[in-house]
Amino acid sequence: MCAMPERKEAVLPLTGYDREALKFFYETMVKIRNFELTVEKYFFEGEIPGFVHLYIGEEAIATGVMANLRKSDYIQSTHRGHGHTIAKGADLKHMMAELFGKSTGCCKGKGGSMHIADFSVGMLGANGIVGGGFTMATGAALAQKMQKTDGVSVAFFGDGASNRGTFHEAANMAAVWKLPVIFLCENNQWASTTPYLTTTSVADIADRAQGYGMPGVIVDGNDVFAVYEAAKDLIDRARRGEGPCILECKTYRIKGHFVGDPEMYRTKKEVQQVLEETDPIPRFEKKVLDAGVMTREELDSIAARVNKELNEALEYARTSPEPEVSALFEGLYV
Amino acid sequence: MCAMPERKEAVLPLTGYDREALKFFYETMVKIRNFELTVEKYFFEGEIPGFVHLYIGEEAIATGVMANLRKSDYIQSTHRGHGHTIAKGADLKHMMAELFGKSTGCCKGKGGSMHIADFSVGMLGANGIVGGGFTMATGAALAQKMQKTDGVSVAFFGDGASNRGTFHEAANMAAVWKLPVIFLCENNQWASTTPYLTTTSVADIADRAQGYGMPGVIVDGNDVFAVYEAAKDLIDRARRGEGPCILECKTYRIKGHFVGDPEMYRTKKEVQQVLEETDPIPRFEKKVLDAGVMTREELDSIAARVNKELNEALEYARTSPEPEVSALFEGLYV
Amino acid sequence: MKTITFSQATLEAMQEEMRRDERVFVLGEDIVRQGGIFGQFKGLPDEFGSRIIDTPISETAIVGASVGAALAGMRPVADMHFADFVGVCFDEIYNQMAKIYYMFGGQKPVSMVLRAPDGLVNQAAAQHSQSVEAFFLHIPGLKVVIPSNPADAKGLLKSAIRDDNPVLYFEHKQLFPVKGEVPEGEHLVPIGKAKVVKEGKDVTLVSWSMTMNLAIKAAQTLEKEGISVELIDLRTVSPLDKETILSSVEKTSRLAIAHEAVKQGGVGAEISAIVAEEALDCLDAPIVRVGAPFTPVPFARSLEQAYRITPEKIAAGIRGMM
Amino acid sequence: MKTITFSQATLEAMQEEMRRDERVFVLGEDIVRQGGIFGQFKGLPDEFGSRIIDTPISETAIVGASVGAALAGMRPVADMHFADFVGVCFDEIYNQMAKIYYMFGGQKPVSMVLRAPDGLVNQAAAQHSQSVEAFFLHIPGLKVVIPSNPADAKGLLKSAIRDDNPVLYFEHKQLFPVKGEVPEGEHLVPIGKAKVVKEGKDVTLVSWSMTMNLAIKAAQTLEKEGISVELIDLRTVSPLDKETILSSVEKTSRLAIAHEAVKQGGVGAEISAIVAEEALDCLDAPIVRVGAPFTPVPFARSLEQAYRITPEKIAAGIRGMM
Ligand SMILES: Cc1ncc(C[n+]2csc(CCOP(=O)(O)OP(=O)(O)O)c2C)c(N)n1
Ligand SMILES: Cc1ncc(C[n+]2csc(CCOP(=O)(O)OP(=O)(O)O)c2C)c(N)n1
Ligand SMILES: [Mg+2]
Ligand SMILES: [Mg+2]
Repeated sequence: MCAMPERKEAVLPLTGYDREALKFFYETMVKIRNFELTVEKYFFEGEIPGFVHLYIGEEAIATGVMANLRKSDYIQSTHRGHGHTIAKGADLKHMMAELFGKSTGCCKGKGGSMHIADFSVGMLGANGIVGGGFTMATGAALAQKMQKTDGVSVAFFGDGASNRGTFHEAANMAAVWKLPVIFLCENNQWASTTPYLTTTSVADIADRAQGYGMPGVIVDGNDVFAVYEAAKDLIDRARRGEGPCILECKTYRIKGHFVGDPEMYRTKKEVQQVLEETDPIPRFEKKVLDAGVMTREELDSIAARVNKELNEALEYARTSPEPEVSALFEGLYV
Repeated sequence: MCAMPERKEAVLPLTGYDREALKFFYETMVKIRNFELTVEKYFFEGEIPGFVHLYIGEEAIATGVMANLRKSDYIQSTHRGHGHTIAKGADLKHMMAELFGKSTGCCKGKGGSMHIADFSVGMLGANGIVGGGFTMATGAALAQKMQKTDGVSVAFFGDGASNRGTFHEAANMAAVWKLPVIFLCENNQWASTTPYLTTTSVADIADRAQGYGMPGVIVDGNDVFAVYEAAKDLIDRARRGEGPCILECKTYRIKGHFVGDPEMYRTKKEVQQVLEETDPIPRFEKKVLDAGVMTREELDSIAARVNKELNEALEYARTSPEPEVSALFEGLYV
Repeated sequence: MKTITFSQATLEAMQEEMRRDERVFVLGEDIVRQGGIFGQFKGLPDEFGSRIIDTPISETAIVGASVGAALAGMRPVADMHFADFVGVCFDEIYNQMAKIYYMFGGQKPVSMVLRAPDGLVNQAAAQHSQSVEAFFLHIPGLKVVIPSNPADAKGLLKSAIRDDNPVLYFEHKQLFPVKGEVPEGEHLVPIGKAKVVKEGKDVTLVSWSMTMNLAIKAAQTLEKEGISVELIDLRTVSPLDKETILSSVEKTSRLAIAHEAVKQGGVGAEISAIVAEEALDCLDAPIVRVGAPFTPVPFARSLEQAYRITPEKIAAGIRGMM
Repeated sequence: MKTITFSQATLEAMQEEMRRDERVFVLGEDIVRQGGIFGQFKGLPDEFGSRIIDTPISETAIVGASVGAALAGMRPVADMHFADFVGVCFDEIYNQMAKIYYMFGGQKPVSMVLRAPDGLVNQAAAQHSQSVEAFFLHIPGLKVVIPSNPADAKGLLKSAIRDDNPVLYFEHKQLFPVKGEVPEGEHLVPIGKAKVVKEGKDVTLVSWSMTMNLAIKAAQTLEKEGISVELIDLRTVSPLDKETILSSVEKTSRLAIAHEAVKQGGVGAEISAIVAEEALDCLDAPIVRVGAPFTPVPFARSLEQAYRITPEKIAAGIRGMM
């Protein structure tokens, strides 16, 4: 049984961060936020179909984790996968086109939001099956180990997904084989309409790590610095061959479960309050401005650049053609 | 999160046990042992077909647990289910006939060893699917709770089965709903040909209880007194509505995984040594004789009675007819 | 008769059966606060309190626990959220729920219903759009029902809950808001009986679930062209009512089958094979199956449209037989 | 040619492919110390060391991890112990392994093989005796192969390992000890092609796996009675080689199909339906399917014997067509 690291919050002084990291944090979080707001708008306008789950409010997690990953590392995402895909470095144009169901999408319009994937940046897929990613990430990590790389795989999962049997099988297997996989819990307090404590037998999902002899660490998931630092330790540990872990990021699902959710199970006030107190983007801005490590102008110019990229992606998606009917019959087998 | 009971061994003085309990312990253990030896013999003689897994060496567990159960309580068994079935009070005649594939068997010859069941004594079935019983026992316990009885359900499982996802889903569900289910681990060190530590990420499976906020207790599974006492506490607790638990009984699989197993993965010596040191039946005999709570004559007369019953069962099984072919098409639907 | 939605019809069935038999209870995800992902359980918690239970995201345990509860004397109705998730609990359905009664020599039936919303809706794509009834046709011990309209939705659900055997109840997601007439008072539809929805003399068209409604449209088009279609709503996939189909084919001499699921290995294959085995002499034309192409369900509108069965595709299939 | 057992043939296939391609590795339960539950992996650990991996009893993770490893560039061969356990990992097969290539727009195929010993053996009863290939016929994206003899066992396994698509490989437990001739040197059997094992003119008999051997016996009996049987070994269940079957039926005008699985919803239904759709005019007799009755596999000898397909049952089915 390994020693359990302490539960984490950020400790590094902001001045200890290099400027590229700070820029990556802000740019990525704003990119995700504005991407999602755009998606929401075009969903309501009837241009984006299907079931769409937004990552709004949880941007610090994908950002803080992915800042530690290489392109060659792998991630397995969830049904709420846009943020992970963006942070892993996918091209917004092909992402947006996918959500619009266009032939230029990263999955040629065959996948859509719940099945977005970009293997070119190591993003091995969103998943319509909650808890479907645990075992696949474990397998990718097995491959990394067998191939003698120091690559890692990250399995993102929700508090709700933590109750799927796949979690247990993957965690045990990864622990026995000391695989470089990070089980990355985004505990956003809700599984669809259900508060997670009503269906989950432990308050801290990271506690389940003990049952596999692996470290379980908890961080404030709305603090990108805290996420970054905790993920860094655990990812470095995995790269050194010391095995898997659970990193639980505490956050909150700001938007409805899916776009269009009537949200009859909670009050607007509850959400508003959480948003005001914990929104990771203003928190980041305040911190870096207070610490004097970035300026308002810098932040604004990053946001402006992001919005330009986003507008181009939107334009690309909207003007791209739908797939030809012939594509239906193509690509079933190699 | 509940308080974790200490790890247990027997503490009650033997003089604290009533005579009926002592007799039940000995009679049940001997009955299982001799039943299994008979089954082994007739398997090798070609009269018992199918896949057969013997409970030899693990008798103290079923016995110590079942001494705390009522007929109306439920158990879910495993592929190694004869011992559980006997200890729960099933009729040996119908059991033996089932193993011989006769129409007078408790499953009319349709089940066999891996699918033996006797609902009349609350034995809800052996299972050819390792780990298949966790969720069903949880459901039976849900029924007991909804029916407002103080009944309990026991899910027997092996060290190997502890790595099935069903364990996790059932444990979480039972914990969230505080169901009266005992997850009863028979850690016999082996999962078929595989030493359990090579595929299981914790040395003590009871440690996994922490991930569900339930007690996890470990006992010497070859000491019927220790099993009885630990099970008593936990079963009483469940009856009081205080929820599920894991009880891990450490034991050893004396025989091959199935009858006919060439056992190329371990030495005869290793087995012999364990047997000499830990066989639950001689251990029981020595203890009660040393303590003067039973006499040699008593023990012998119990064994004689058991053997008589067993011979009758054997005779019954051997002389019973095979099912009529027409039975094939009967009993698919009510 | 009153006109209500399919969703309301299932709700009435639940209410009536839960009032009738207090062993009936409901478990599934997002039932209590949302009334089920499609609102099909709305209001039940108010009347039935703790008999309506929200579960963890643990489909394996949902089905396994339902089996266990049934063995212990309850009559669970489990909700599968989306039928696509049956893979997650397939062993529990296939090796436990379906086999326990037979394999244990008839000691106790597994009296439970597994409800599973299936089919295409809103471009939900590969993992939320599937029709999976064919898997269960091949599993002895299960009953499988699949209504196409509100009246049958109510009558079959009530029969399913009362049936002592395990029943899979597939409800098409597109049907939930569809309105139709439902008889007042006690209304039961027998499991195992197909229904001749409309008599005809030139061709027998067998369908079920949402596709039945497309088949009705196809038949209307064909009537105008002078082709008289006998329409059969299968209603129960297993046990399959071959008598009704065979006697229709004896009359019409032609058979077409339309279903939303992938054609290869679909229920249409079994129906076709039964007729090719037992009534080949009656046939004046090849047996036509209209089913989905052999691909996962694609996301893009253009592709999903090309993928899905339509009245036109059904009509075209039948025209080709005449 | 040399004569080896089916089990040895699969072993040779594994050795040759593992030497050829170091991305190939094996994972499953009880492989390292026992060489697989039927000894079919015996000796591999000596040569390939850490490329032969014992897993926990976690079929879901075995398949899921295989998919993930394939996506990360390996070529796993996973062992399912008993085919009956596919229910445990059905979602991983059905919603992940089968769909990933298509659903993600062709970014990366899932290059893996899932080996699953199936069928009746030693009165193993309801949960260890099943033939489950029909489920996978209905799942687009999978290839499904099912050899009936040592030569095909080797050739199909080698082809499966080299195939970039996910392949299910069903191997009948009764076949493992069966001996047969296997060509020396590189021997590949193409996936997707059925084989005319013996030409005949009165009736086409399609079968596969263990049952193929019973079909051969049935054909010998029938020949003596003057009925000339064309025997087709399906070899691949999906994609199904309908051309070979259709052209045989065009010649013989009669079709029978024999398989060990439950008849209702079995692969026989699809074959029958294809012929009833595309070659009805050729048929001079009803299409006969010989498959297991609609019950779980019973344990008792008398019942299992009544349950199982035999050469006599196949012959009787064909006599009834003439
Ligand atoms: C196996 C499975 N069960 C149920 C669902 C339906 N479903 C989709 S998302 C969701 C809630 C997931 O909650 P969580 O894991 O906490 O992720 P979050 O949505 O909060 O990000 C549910 C129940 C599903 N898609 N797959
Ligand atoms: C789902 C499933 N996987 C694998 C098997 C094959 N199998 C039967 S028993 C067994 C070992 C079980 O080990 P354990 O749970 O420790 O029980 P024990 O046999 O030691 O009593 C295995 C792998 C099975 N029957 N079911
Ligand atoms: Mg959540
Ligand atoms: Mg064991």
